[in-house]
Amino acid sequence: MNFFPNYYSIEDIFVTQEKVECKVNTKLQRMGFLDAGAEGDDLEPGRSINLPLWYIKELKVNNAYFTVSVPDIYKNVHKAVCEAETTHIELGRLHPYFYEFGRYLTPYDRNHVIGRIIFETMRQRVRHLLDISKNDGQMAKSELRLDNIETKLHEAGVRTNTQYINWLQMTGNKILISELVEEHQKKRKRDRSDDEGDSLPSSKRVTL
Amino acid sequence: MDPAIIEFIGEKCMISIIPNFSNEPLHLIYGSVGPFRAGFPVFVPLWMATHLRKQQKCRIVPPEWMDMDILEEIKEEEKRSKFFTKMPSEHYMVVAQLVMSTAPDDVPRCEELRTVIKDIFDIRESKLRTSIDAFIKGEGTYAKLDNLTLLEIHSVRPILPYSLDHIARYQRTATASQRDTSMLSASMAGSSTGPGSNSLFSQ
Amino acid sequence: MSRENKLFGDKAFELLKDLERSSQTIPAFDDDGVRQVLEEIKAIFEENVAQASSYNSSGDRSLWPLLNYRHAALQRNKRCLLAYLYERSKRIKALRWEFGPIIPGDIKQALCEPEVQFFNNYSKSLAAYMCIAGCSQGQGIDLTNNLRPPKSLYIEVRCMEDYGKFELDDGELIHLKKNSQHYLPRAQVESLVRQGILQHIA
Amino acid sequence: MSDDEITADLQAENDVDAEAALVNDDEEDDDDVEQITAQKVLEILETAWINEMCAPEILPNQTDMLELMVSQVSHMEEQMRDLDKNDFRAVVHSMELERVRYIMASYLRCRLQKIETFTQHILNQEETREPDDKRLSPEETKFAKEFQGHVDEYFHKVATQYMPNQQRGELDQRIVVPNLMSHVFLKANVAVPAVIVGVDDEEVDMAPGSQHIIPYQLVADLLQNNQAQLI
Repeated sequence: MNFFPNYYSIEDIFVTQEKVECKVNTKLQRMGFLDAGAEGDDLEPGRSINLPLWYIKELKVNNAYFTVSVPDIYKNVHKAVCEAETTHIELGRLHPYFYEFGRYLTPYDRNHVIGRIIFETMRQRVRHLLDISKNDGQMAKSELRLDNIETKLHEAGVRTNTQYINWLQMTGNKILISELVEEHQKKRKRDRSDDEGDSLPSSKRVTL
Repeated sequence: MDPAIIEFIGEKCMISIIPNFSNEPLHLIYGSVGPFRAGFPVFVPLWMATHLRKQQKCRIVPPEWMDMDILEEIKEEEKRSKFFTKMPSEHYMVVAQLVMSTAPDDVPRCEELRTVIKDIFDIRESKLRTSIDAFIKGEGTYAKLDNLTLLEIHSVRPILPYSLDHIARYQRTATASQRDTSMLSASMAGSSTGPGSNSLFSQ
Repeated sequence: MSRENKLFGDKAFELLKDLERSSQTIPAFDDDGVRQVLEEIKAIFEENVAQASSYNSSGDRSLWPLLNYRHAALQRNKRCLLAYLYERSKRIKALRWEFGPIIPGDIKQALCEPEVQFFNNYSKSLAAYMCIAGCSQGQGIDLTNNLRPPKSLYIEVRCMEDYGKFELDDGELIHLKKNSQHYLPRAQVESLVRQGILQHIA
Repeated sequence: MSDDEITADLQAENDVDAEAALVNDDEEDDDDVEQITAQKVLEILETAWINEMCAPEILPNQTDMLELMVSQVSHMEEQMRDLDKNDFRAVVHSMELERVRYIMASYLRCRLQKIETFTQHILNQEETREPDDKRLSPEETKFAKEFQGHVDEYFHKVATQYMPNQQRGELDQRIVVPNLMSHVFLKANVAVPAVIVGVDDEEVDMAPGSQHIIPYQLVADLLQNNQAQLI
């Protein structure tokens, strides 16, 4: 649960699947397949292409082949960060992995602002996260304005709050059916009613 | 950790009961309790008190602090103070919750008490969130949390420790890339609060 | 820019995405997907070996960036595939804790043969560990029980299905009939509640 | 057996405990025999349990304490056997035993979870440790090795045997390690002077009973010598 990506982290694999815009610096033989608009086998200098982060992160920052163009989303929140007005930003809409994506791009940012921006943004929004975790489930996802990391933190916070409320009402102490068993029972029930549904004429299925 | 575990830990607290039976002392692993003499108060662990009460083998004597005047005063003090005041019991919420739900008849003004205790918890919890905000904006990664009870600390778990982990992670990234040039650190909001705001958590 | 460009690793990523998206206990092992990823790994590797040897003999560095890219793609494929297996191994372990040593047939069908083997091995090691855990005298502690802090010795339960006879530690025989209610020792019926045969009502 | 006798037996048992009859069993020399009460054993286990739940890494095992407690529990069960199960004393003793069993089960589960998550890392570390400093119990070590074997076998059969050119470095890259810098809540048991609390070597004196949130690694050694505990 604690975020500390390792080799098998699905979260980190998702982040590194994201594409980054890069400028081709030099003719790259037989790499034309990376450019959908390429005419020949080779990748031509001056072209702009999208490359996955899992490749970019293996390259040296000053490699001779590609120049990484840092996306504008980070520059665009710069002002809000300086004014400490970040809680209203829909981070998730800017980028689903605003923080982690930014973290990977930090070394490529010649202005050295991205690292500072993600750091400051997180700092400014913890209060918001704590607050919205208190009113569980009442807000639509978009209203929460969260990126992926924040969503996970928020879900954990909501869980804490729900457990606390259940505890106050003394309803949290029962032994429960195991989650997997319950899911399995439901699925079996669903499968059974699906089978029955299939045997009915389609006109009757509407009412089911 | 979850409230049930915090309750379990809090159930070790000793509380006074008045049994309606007599018995020799019991030698529990955790220590001896008793002897029990009908009509005379005796201290037992909270888990035992609630059990005996459910079996109607005793009355529970609410701890001294479960009293409207005392709690009203605590509540006012908590509102006045910038810091967290020391609670009469490390597990005040657990004790109150268990005693009042198992033995409401043993507690005078039970409903009023319930409200004021909930108020105290809410005041402290919201103070905690405000302090966290100030502390995090003050660049802290370490803070003192004196006088907070386990259940109160739990209310910000796991968001607080996890957020701090993330912040530290991004701070490392930022510092690594920013060692030479800095375009905006001086103008960055929050950094001017400077260190030292972590003392907000206690005197 | 078109989405057609072939960047490698897409199939491997899809494996993982499908698994992550599934809320099911464990989705069927994607035999075909795994085979495709392994083939891609093999193809990349062989091409790289061929080109690397021509680079070695001619000293022509012009294919170096391509080799590099493909090497990264190969590593990416491995990572996605192993993460897929790792995540599945976690879910298989959860089956042991939640269903016990015998898993329902339809769930077992979702596992491939090495996974069934993994489940059995894990189950065996866990059982052996629990037998001796905490003491060398052979009275173990059942770690799949005592999951929640105990509140009372007895609990009120309702029976959810016709289970039949159930013998308590003291030899008393209980008849568990659908919708019947009982007051039973918590420690002895915890696993029946977890299995959904009994419901804890108070 | 009459109720009186059982009470007496339990009492006797505990009186002996109070005079410290539970003995640390890995010491041969009589002079080194460490004496400890059942109550103390339970306290140690309880602290170890909470520390284990809150710490990111696996902590030193408490096999000795567990063994003492398991035999204490079965001893008490034995003595209660003939007591009417609705007897007031039987009920209270059983309730306490259930609490003790829960602590032990939860504690061992928590360790097992860490062992399964960080298997290779933990095994590697154990190898560098002297016999007296091993963190895993022999049973845990056996389980860890078997578990690593099962995972490796599964991976091998399905995938890695078909993967060309596996390199040593790749295997190392796959080792899952805990984040020792993750933040934890800590309570000081005694006065601890000059604890480094930040990367910039800032120091703080911890007063007894004071509570803190701090990166685990900075206070890990305070747990080992019981100067502080996690909460």
